[in-house]
Order: sequence, then C-alpha cells, then structure tokens
Amino acid sequence: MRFSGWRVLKEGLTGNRGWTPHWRDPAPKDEYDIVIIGGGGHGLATAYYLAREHGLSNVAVLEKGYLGGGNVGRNTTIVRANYFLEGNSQFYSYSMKLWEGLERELNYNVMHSQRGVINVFHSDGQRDAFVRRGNMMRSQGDDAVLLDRMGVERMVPYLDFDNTRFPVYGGLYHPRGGSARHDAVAWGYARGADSRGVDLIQNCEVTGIDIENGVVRGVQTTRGAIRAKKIGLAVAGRSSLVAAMAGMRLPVESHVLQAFVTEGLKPCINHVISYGMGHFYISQSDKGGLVFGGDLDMYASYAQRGNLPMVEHVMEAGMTLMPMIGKAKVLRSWGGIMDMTPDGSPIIDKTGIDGLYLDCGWCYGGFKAVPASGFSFAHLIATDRPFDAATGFRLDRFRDGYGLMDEEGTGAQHNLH
Amino acid sequence: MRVAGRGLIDRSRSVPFTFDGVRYAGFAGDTLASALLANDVRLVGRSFKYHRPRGILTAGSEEPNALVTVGVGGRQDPNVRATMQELFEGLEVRSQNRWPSLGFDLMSVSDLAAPFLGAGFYYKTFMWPRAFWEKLYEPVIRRAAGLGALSRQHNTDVYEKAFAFCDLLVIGSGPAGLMAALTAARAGADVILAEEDSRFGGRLLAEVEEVDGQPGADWAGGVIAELEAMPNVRLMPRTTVTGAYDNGTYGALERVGHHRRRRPHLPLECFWRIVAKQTVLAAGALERPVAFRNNDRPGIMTAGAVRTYLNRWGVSPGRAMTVFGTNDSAHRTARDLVDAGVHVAALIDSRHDAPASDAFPVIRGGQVCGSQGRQGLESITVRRPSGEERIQTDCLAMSGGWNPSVHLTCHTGARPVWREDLLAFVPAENAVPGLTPAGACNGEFSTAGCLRDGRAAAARALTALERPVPEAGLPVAEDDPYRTDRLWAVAGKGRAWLDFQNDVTVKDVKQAAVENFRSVEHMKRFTTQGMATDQGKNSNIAALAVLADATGREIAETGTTTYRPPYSPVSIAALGAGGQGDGFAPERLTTSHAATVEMDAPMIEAGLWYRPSFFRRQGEKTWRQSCDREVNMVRRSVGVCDVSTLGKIDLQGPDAGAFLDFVYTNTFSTLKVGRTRYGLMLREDGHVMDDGTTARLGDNHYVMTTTTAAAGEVMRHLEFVHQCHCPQMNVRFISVTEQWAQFAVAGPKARELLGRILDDPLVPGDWPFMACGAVSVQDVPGRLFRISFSGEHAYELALPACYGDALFRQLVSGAEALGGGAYGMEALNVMRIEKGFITHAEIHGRVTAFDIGMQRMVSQKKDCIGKTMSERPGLMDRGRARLVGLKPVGAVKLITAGAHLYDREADPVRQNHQGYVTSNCFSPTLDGVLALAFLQRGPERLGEVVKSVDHVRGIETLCEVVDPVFFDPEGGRVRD
Amino acid sequence: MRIHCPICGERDRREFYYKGAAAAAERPDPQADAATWNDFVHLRDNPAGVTRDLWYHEAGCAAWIVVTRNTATHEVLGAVLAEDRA
Amino acid sequence: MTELTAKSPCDGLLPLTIGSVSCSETVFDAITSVAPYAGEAEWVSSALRGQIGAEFPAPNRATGTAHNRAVWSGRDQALVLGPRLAEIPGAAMTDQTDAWACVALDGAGARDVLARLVPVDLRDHAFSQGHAARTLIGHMTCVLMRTGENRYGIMVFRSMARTLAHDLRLAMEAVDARR
Repeated sequence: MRFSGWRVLKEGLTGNRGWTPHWRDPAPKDEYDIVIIGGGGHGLATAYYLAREHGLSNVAVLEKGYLGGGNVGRNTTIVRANYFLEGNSQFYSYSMKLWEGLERELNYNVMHSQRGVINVFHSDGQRDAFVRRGNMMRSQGDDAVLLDRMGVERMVPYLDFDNTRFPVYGGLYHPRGGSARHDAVAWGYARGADSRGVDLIQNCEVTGIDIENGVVRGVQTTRGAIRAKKIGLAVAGRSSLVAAMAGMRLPVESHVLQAFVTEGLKPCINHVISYGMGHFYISQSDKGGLVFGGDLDMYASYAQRGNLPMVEHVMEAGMTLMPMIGKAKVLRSWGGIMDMTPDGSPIIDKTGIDGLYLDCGWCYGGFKAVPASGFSFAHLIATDRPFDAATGFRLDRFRDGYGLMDEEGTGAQHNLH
Repeated sequence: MRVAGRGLIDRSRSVPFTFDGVRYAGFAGDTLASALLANDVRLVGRSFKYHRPRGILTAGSEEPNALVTVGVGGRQDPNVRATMQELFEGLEVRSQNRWPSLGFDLMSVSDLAAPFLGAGFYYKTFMWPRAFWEKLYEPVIRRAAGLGALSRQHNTDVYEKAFAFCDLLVIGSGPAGLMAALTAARAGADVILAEEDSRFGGRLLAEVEEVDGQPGADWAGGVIAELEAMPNVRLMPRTTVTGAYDNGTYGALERVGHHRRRRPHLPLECFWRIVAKQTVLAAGALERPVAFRNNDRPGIMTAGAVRTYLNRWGVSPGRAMTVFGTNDSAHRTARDLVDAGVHVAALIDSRHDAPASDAFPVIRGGQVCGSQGRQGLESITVRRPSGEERIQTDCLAMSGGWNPSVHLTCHTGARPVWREDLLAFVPAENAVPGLTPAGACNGEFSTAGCLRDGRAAAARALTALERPVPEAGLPVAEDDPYRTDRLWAVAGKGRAWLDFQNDVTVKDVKQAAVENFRSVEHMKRFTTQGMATDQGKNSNIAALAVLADATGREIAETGTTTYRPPYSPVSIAALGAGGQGDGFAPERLTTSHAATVEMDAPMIEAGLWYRPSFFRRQGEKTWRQSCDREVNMVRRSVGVCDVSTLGKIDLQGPDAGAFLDFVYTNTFSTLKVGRTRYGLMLREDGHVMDDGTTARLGDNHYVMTTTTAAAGEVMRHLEFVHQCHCPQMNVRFISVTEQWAQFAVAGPKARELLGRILDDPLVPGDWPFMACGAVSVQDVPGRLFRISFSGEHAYELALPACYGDALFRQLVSGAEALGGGAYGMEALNVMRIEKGFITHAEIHGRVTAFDIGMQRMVSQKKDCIGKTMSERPGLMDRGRARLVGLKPVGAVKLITAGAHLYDREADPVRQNHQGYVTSNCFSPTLDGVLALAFLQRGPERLGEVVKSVDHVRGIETLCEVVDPVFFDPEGGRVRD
Repeated sequence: MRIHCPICGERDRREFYYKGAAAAAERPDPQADAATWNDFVHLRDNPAGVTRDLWYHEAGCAAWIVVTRNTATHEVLGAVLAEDRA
Repeated sequence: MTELTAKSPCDGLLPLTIGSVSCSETVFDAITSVAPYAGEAEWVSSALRGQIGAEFPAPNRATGTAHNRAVWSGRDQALVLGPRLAEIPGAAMTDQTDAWACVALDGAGARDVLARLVPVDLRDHAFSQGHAARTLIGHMTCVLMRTGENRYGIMVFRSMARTLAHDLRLAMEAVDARR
C-alpha cells in the first residue's frame, strides 16, 4: 500500500477500514541466502538495501523480541554529520545524504527534521577543537558555522550567559543536523524490506551459529534451525554475546546510556543543543517533550537502565547551561546498551569466519548511522567488499594501529568514548 | 459542591485562590482539585491531541486531565496536577493547552478532523513536498502539541538534594504501610516512612470503614503520633519515592515548598537519595476507568476518587450522581454519597449478581454505553438486557477494578505477573532485592488484608535485618473479598477513550493490531497509548486487554510495556539541584587569585582552576597589546606567573626511581639528586598521556609535575600501575599540588629578581639548568627548580601555600622594579609556541611519541607502560601527521588553530587533507604569526609550502613548513 | 548502585571511577606477541552475567578494587583489593 | 622587603552561623601525611604514639585529641593534625599544612547540613565520634570526621575553600529555612 495524504483522506472518509499490515509475520523458512541477526535499525536497513540495491530478497531478519525494540527504539533521535576524523567523516556524511531522501525512499514519514545542532564551547581550547571539526565537516562537503558568543545568544537566548560556572564562548552550528522519529525509521525500513520480499521474523532468538571448517552454515534459533549462506550480525548492545556463539571475542564492552524525556511542553527549544563542559544535550520532540541525555553510566552493563549519579550529573549540567528548563518534569528515563569500542568508532567488516559479517561497535552513535550502516553492510555482504564510505571501519585497526578513529582522544578504554 | 459534616478540612479557615483569573475560595486542607469541585468547576483542561474538554478524573498523582499552570513569571510551573496542589492563600492557577480560553478553544477543531488523524496517521503523510516538513507541517504540529509552557526565564527558586539512610524504607502510609512501619519501628529498626500525600493514612483517609473501632483516619493519626515520638523513625510526608535503583538505593522527591507562599531559602523541592537495607512497598492501587463511548467528559471520574472527595474533603463532585462499576468499589461510593445526603440516580453494575441496595437503585448487568453533554456531563446512556435508557446526571463515578501500583517493583527489570482472579498485574516474587510489596500493591485489597500483609512484610524485613519480630495483635478491620467483572471496554460505536490525555481510543488500539503493531510495545509507540504524563497509570491495563482481545491472545501472554522511573514526574531543577550558576563544579582558586583580580586580569577557566588571561595595564586596549608586552617583558627582563595549578605528586620510597622508570618512557632512576628531568608518559595503548618534569629531591624522593588538566588522571594512573601491576614496589605517593604556591620567574633578570627575594644569593654555578633544591624566603623553607616553559633563563619557586599571596605580590613588585611584571596564560602560550613546547592542544590523546618527535625518549633499554603498543606499525608509520612549525609566507599572514592543511595546489577537500593546525599565536619576539601543526610526513617536508585552510572562518594561508622550535633553537637562553 | 570497598565499606557508586574488565590488570610480558597485546588492550569477554571489573575509589581511599558483579542484574557480589586479587 | 605574611585557606570566608549551625575554620600548626612503607605499619604507629600520644589510625578512624589528631586519609595513609612531626623512619611523610582547608561544623543541625552534601551514612551507629571517612562533599573529595556529638571536621583541598564555604552556606540556609 502506498501512503499519502490522499490515502489518509480516503481512509478517513471510509471509516479507516482499508489499512493493511505494515509487514507480514512469516514463519521462518529452512534456508535463506542471507540471515541478518537483529531486527533493529541497522539490521532492518541492511535487509532493505540488500533487496533494494542488490536484488537479494531471499533474506531473513531474525529478531529476538519485536522489530525496532533495541537501541533504535530507545535513543534520543539525533541525526548529525559532525565528525572530524577521516573514516567517520565520510561515513556520517553519506548517512546524512541518505537521511535527506529517506522519506521518499521509504514512502514513510520518519519526521526527519533538520532543525540544526549547536555544540556550545567554553574555552579557547574547545573552540580550536570545534574549528578543526567544523573544517572537516566543510571539507567533506557538509555544513558547519562557527558562532561567537553573540551568535549563540541570538539563536538560543535562554542559555545562561551571565552567571554560570563555565561561560559560553561560542558554538559550532550544524544546520543540517536535527532529529527524526526513531520508531518510524525502524518501521519504515521494515515495511520497505518486507514489501521487497524479506522475511522479518520476530520473537526468534538466535541461540547458536553453525560453523563448519571455518564457513558459516546457519543458525540455531528458538524457532528452529535455519540454514544460511551468509550471516550478518547487527545486534549492537549484544554483539559480544552473539559473536561468542561463533567463538569470537570482540573489542567491545557493553555499557548503559540513559536518556530522559519530560512532560509535553509548548515549543521552547528549537535546536539540538549540547553542552561542552559536562554531559548534556537536549532537543524538543514534536510532541513537546524535552528529550535529553548525557554520558554512559560508565560501568559494563546489559541492564537497560541506569543509576542516579549520571541522572543527577545530566540534570545539573542542564541547570547550569539553561536554567529555564528547571520546571520541566522528567516523565521517563530509560537506558540503552551500547557496544563501546576501544576508539569509540564502529566496525563493519568481514570476520575470520567465511560468510560471517560484523556490524557492531556503534557506541552511542548508532541511530544517525542507520541508513549508511545498512547501506554499507548490505554492500559488504552482497559484494564481499567494503563500501567506499565505510572502509575505515576495519576490525583489525586495533591490532595494527592503522586508522584508529578516536574522536574523544581518550584511548583504549571502552567506556571513555 | 461542599457537603456538610464530612472531610478532614478546617472549615474555619477559608483560603482564597484564583483559577484563570477568577477568584474562588476553599478551606485549609483542600487540594486545588477538591476546592475546584467544591466550587462546581468541572472543566479544568484540554486533551493533548483533539483538545477535548477535560475534568478531574482522580484524586491523586496519577491525574491525567487536571493539569494546570501554577504561578507566574520565572516561577511559572506547568503541568501541575490539581489533585496534588495543596491550596494556600494567594495560589494563582491557570488552565493550559487552550486558545483563546478554556471554554472556547479554537484548537478543538482538530477533534472534527479526527477521522483523518487516527493512530499513526503522521507516518503516512506530510512527505510532500520535502521542504514543507520543516517549514509548514512540523511547526504546526509542534505548536499544537505540548501542554503547559515553560516561562523561558532562568529558574529563581531554591531546590536541594539530600542523602538518607535507613534499615527499612516504607513507601506509602495506608494500612499496609502504617502497619509495616509500626511493626519495624517497635522492633527498634531505623525506619523512614515516605508518603506522597500531605497527610499520612492513604486510603484510610478516604473511606468510612473503621479500624479497631475508630474511623480509619483516627487510627492512622494514632499510629503516626506513636511513630513521630520514636527517635528511630523519620516521617516524610509529601515525598514520592520515584525510582528503585540498584542495591537498595531509592530516589524520592519531597515537595517542601509547593503548599505555601515562597519563603527565603526554603527549597521548593528536595530530591532524596535514600539507601535502605530493606524496603516495604505499600504503594496501594489505582482504580481504572471503563472505556465506553464519550467516557471522557468532565464529570466522569473514578469511583474511588468520588469517595475521596466526599470523605476526605467533604465535596460531592455532582448533585445528581450516577455510579458505574464492575466491583464493590462502586457500591461503596453510592452508599457513602447517599449517607452524605447526595442524590444517587442509579448504580449500574455490570455484574448480574451484584448486591442490591435499598438506598439507591441498582441496575444489575447494565453497562454505561455513552454520555452526553456540552463541556461537561449531562446524561448517560445505560444499556441493559431490556434496552437502552438515558439517565440525567452531572457526575458519573466509574470503577473498572483496581490495578496494584507495581511500578517500583519493575524499575530494576522485573515484569509483573498477571493474576486472573484479580484481573490485575501483581509484583513478581523478589522483583527488587530487599523489597517486599504489601497491601493493595501486592493484590491484597481489604483493609484487614493490608494490615496483615504490612505486618508480614515488616516481619520479613526484620528477619532479613536480623532483628527479632515483636509479637503484637492486628487491629480489627473489614476483610471483604475483592471481586471484579471482566469489562475493559463497553461494546458499541463511537469513540471510547482509553488514554484521556493523549486521546487514544479503543479503535486506535484495534487499528494498531490491524496494521500488525501487535506487540504491546509496538501498539504503545504507534498509538502513543500510555505515553502521556500519567504514563498509562489510568489506561495501560485496559489498553493491553483490548490489544489482547484484538490479537486473540491472553493478557498474560500480551504482557505489559516497561515501567520506568520516575513513578511520577520529577522536575529537572530538583534532580539537578545545585548545578545552576556556579554550582556545577568546584572552583579552584590559586593563592594569587585575589592579587591577580586586583590587577585587573581577566580570569579564564583551566581545568577547574581560574588563571589570568593577561594583566591589563593602563593604556592597553586589546588583549594582544597586553600579551605582546608581557612576552617582551619576559624575553627582555623578567616575568612572574603562577604555575601552582600544575599537578605535583610526591613520590618516596626505595623503589620510587624504578617505579618512575616504569611509568615514564625515559629513565629517572639515573637522575641525580638535585636535578630535574622532562618526562613523557604513555597510556598502555601507546599514545601520549601527559608530560612534565620530575625532580629528584633525595635518594628515595621525587616530585613529579603533571599538566594542570591531567593531574587527576595521572594520579589515578600511578595508583593503577602501582596497585595492579607492581604492588611489590615499595613506593608511596601523594598529591602535594595544594601544599605549594609555585611561581615561574622567567627572563634574563630572573636571577636578579630571585636574588632580592631569596634569603641566600643564587650562586650561578650552583644552579645550572634543570637543577633543583631547597631555598628559603624570610626563613620560610621553599623549593627552587631551574626549569623553563618559556625558553628563557627561568626558575620555579615554591613556598607553602599560606605564603602564596604575599610571595606573589613581592615577586610582581620586584619584577616591576626590574622592568618586568606578571604574565598570564596568553603570553605563556605565545612563548611556549615560540619554543615549540607542546600542551594538550598537541597531546590531545591521539598522538604518539613518534608524532611529536620524541620517539627517542622511549627508552629501548627497559619496559614501560605503553611501550609495546606504541610500536604497532600504524603508530610508527611514516605517513602519520607529525608535529611541525608553520609560518605564513603568502599575502595572508594569519594561521588559525583548527585550520586544515593541504598541498599548495590541492583542492581543500577532505580527500586531500594532510593535517591540521593545533596552536597559533602572534609572536612579538619574531614579529610574525607562528603555528604548530600536525602534518603528514611533516618533519620530512621542512621548507615546503603548504596551504592552511580554515573553512569556517574563511581564511586560506600559504605556510612554510618549519621546525617547531621557532625561537632560540640552540637553547642558549635557557642555559644562560 | 552501592559498591563495597574492602577498606571503606559500602559506598555510593558516585565515589568510584570505573575502568573496565579486570583483564586490564593482567599485563602481558612485554615480549609477548601482538595478538596477546591486542587481546589485553582491546578484546573483552563482556559477559551478560557475572563479571569481574576494576573500580577505583577515587573519592575515597584511592584503592583499586576488583568487583565481582552481575552485568545483567547489577547485583554486586563482592570486592577485593586489586593488589590482593588471586 | 615587606614581610611574608601567611593567609589561611578560609581567610575572609568564615566563620558563618545560620540558625543552629555554625561553621568555622580550624588552623593547625602542621598537617603531615604519614604513609608507612610495606611492613612498617607497627613501627610507624609506635613512633607516632611517641610523638603525639596517638596511634596510627585504622581505616575510617581518627585517633588522638583535638590538637594531636591523626586521621586516616586513605590507603596506607594518615594525616597528622597538630604538632609538626619529626621524621619517622619507615614512613613517607609530606608537609600538607597548607594543602587543606579545615572546617569545623557545629550545632544541632550539623548532620542535616552534611546530609545535603555527603553521600555516606552519618547515623550515630555508623559514624560516631572517632569515625572518619574519605568521601565527597558536594563535588569535592574530602576528609570527614566526627569530633563531637554535633561536631564534625571537614577537610577539602585548599583551592576549593570558597566552594566549600558556598556549598555549606546553601545547605545551612536550606536546613534553617525548614525549621
């Protein structure tokens, strides 16, 4: 079914009786050409592009819970392309281009809104670092505008410019950055993949990966064995656990990242704003809730929830940056599990096992990466060659030290990125 | 309307307040909701999506409808539940989400368009043309969305946070909570009793049933009086336990100042972190509405709420009441209303075997299938086997059964368990370690059952606390069984509402199922069911029952969505108390701070420290003038700079030298006593962590300096290396950063200045470059280091910090007498760039010793932290960007930090990127712009001209690649 | 979250700095091969369940401790000083 | 040459009394860190007893009296508050006299004030006279000790004296406003 305003109008006039399922609920077949483990944003996008770009539709996506139930459904929905290291820069830039056409591509309104991202900085040193970042963005063909203090004040006058511990020096403005409706991204890709013949299989947990002589043969699942010629892992948050089924040990530690939403409020924050001296970033959803987050809770965890010290830190940072939000009330907090890598950048690569492909290590940058990750992973699986914009995401970079992408500069301690 | 003879209010004290500018009065003890109902105000709000008229539904924090804005100006507080706001004189309240007025809301036209705005409609449209989303559709949607508004002014209220510890935390003070608290307190346990309400007693305050022969409220009052007198009990009214966290930690919001006029320094709210060895959750239960056509009109409330308004506040929400229920709660409401003299037109009970009454008509096996009225209830339609009839009524009390408040038991990941006999979810066994649910939240609905369960829970907690359980009887109370009919939604056409705030109907949930959003999480996300400010407290269970039905599954199989903290919303100001203004992080001040400020030096942030940017002198209009003067001053005479902020770590012990050899790339065990050496420290992954000088003060005694920014990280690292890798090394270390006020004295006249300050003259031969040793100033023992970060003949003089202020003033005046003076961070930065010295602008965590030209400092004779990994091929690769100096050679003379480097003729695009500028300055010494940069194969390209492009500033500069040491490369000045 | 410091007793998590898996304390021989070092610095077991990890009582006694903990439930099962670890 | 005058860390910041709680600076003649080397703990403790009449404190404890106190300050480390110590062989010692801002918090509401800033259990049975802790006060690390029924000693890094005074004042005001 094609979605459109006319369709909504027609259905509205006829009692909304004509709507059909967004996707099928097929039983798993015995065998597929390709099995993607993980029905989150990356897995669904991968399946979509396998079908769309490579004509491969004998594909199953296996999801242990419900589609889009992982990090794609529990993030703060920010979309940006403001990285400054080679490897990341071109990848997120490519992702942004895909975002910009995503609604038409998917015939699904993911509410991608380019409301602009402002990174506020608080010292000359931070300014220099943001200038370097902005220059990378510009040289990559993306947009970046350096704002002085007055420039920030003009755009977001409600920040505390006078009486705050770390005064605002300026900001880096990324006009094309913004947000999108996270669930809709998963649903849009799911619908697109399903309509191209991909089997989306929910409530199907992979319990084992069958490997013979270094070649993948299929998977064991809670819904029976499924043979596959190629298997792609797109299970960020649980990558280590699934990789362990194939005998692999990954450069990944799982950490919980909390996020928060307030009660609905009339529009007051029109950009995505991030604080430079503590862990805090915020935007306002179309429903009116302030959506915000901070840093990891910092300890390895698979529990999708956090603790008070980071909650308090985030709120304190919010109060020092923009004390007008004090009376907004936090309605809900939640946690997602992040694959943290030693350099804070992801991995899209083949493995030492023939037919087993890896898409993991998204740290807390996975949402905005969904389109390009799906596109790149599909390319890798289909062609056995990395996609141009994702060649930096090698698994081997940690061992040989070539092409590390440590944006934070904090080194090989997983939780510091 | 107010009813005589009932309620726990003080009728002798009238309390005036305003709602939407209209003056009303209530009584002391009222909530805003009870006072509005007493004044017959029924319309109090508008729903979120369709702006339908909304009245008060409940009497607690779960209220989804009666959200109002309290206060004005910076104190404006949106989305306050009228049911939780206590009345006080001067309370100003406004309705929200309506325009122009609550009675006439133009946005309510959206209700007419409802057929086109069903669940998930926005995913299917607004896609054309693309630019219209940001420009038209989204702004319209955003403006229509939201409830109350923030003031957009900085917060002016006081909020605070606090910690509390106890043996037993009791959450809720109904019969179960009171009994639990009493039992544990009598056993001598430290008890905290937290109650969301302003008054202890829970449901006992709202019911007429007696406990131990007294009114329930009186019994509760007696228990509270006993608890209050016990030193081991802390009573916390107006305190909502909002979240269960790990290992016995709970978050709780205390509303300290919302129920009275503002008082100076009195916090509005306090957010508590309570650490409890054991917890009894006695959070009660919430009554659920029944879905039927137009069940959302103002005047339709839960039956328990009607009883609460009647018995606690002496208010009847209507004059011609009707009651609709599936269980006995409905009957109690009707009974109490009649007893209070309020007319009850009918009680409609869906059960065919419902008890009869001679006090009011009971319609057995009936269902309310519709309601009528403009902006408020006027009549209901009742369906019974014999047909439909209309009953005139201005208030319908409804009860679809009770949902135990299991929320906190699910905060750490447990899922509640469906009990078919109760048609409700109850807490799972051991859902939260150390937490025992009791009473209604545990599925125990009778008063006697709650008392029993509360006592049993306390006994369990006491046993876990290894305390004896005291013998004691239980009070006598009603023990009626609970039985409810299975009725979630009354069949029929039209819109039957589930989520009153988000405007989700039964049809929306079914529509979600049709579109294959069959998972309860999918349904929630597709319809927004349960995502309103009550987080589905009033509607989730019914909605998932409807979903279960629509998908042919059992409720237990369908499951619930996840319960997340906070239980009820908590302000950011409370959770972030203390952060506003300068409270976000400690301020570290040097001993020279006051003197520096007196000298009109702008202070800048460095780590947590404040340091002077430059010292403005008369006639200097720009920072550059001051900075240039300061540089010249140091290069020509002498300058003084406070360097106390650098980390100083004292290391002592027989293995101190060996330990330093292990943490530094170079060797310190061979350093002579009385000498200082520059050291480079790597992370274990082979990248540079920090640098600094370390002095050997004695055979077994060193003092290490770190950069200001990395002091904490280095200390942590040293402890790690010692405790984890080499605990056998006999070495002790401690920070002495704060003990010493340390000042750099730099310049050709440094020795002369120090000669005037130190007790003993500096004999040149005794103090060669990198010497260190003891000195004294007016008999105060200090330390002197002949080190330099400026490239000049320089020293650092350290005295105990109490003398820092005096010493700084003396050094500055002494320097000024010699034609010098104090210098700040700007001048310091210029001089270090002139000398090619690095800071964290260069050692930013991604560079190696190789990159900064210090690979030779990684000793090949010994192991050290980071050495092995620094030898990875990728970290030694020739093509890496490595440190160089840059000088402008073209027409543009400006090089800026953050600019990227390209081959002279190359397009300035990412693919051609070859490096970047880390630091830049104007050098008055060399009369030109200098920069440090990382450039691919840099050291091999000296003399080459490259292009520096600062895209964001629009600056493009041709630069010559030069050695990073611009000034005095032989180092003659520093050595004399 | 409460962490039991063997020296200070049970304390709030906010007093501690977290480093990661306890494997980071088991430094290989400097001559060991690249794979061994890569393992040590980068690769992690990362179990969903009981794990041992390194915490530093930074705002307390400055002890590095090895905490045994369940990453799925956040249950804290015990802690020893890193220097006393088996 | 002008005289080299000394300034205490809380100079100009304290004392402060709000309601029932007062806060004042304590200045010691000397503060010395003592860290016994491996195997020297007993010897160092007896040497310390010889000098100040108090033993090396066990973890989380302070020994001695108001002017001869040794307070445990971390793993294998104590701070001796009071007299200037002579060298103790077997221990690493540093002069910390000027490194700490030392404050006494006194009064019936002192514990309530601390409960707003300190994340440790301060109930009588958990933190009685003679107890000490390394912990946080606000966002600062501190040494906290209980020196009387309603009296506590607080030590933070000297550079943070102003923040300590600020944080204590806010907490004292809030506690007082509730009365």
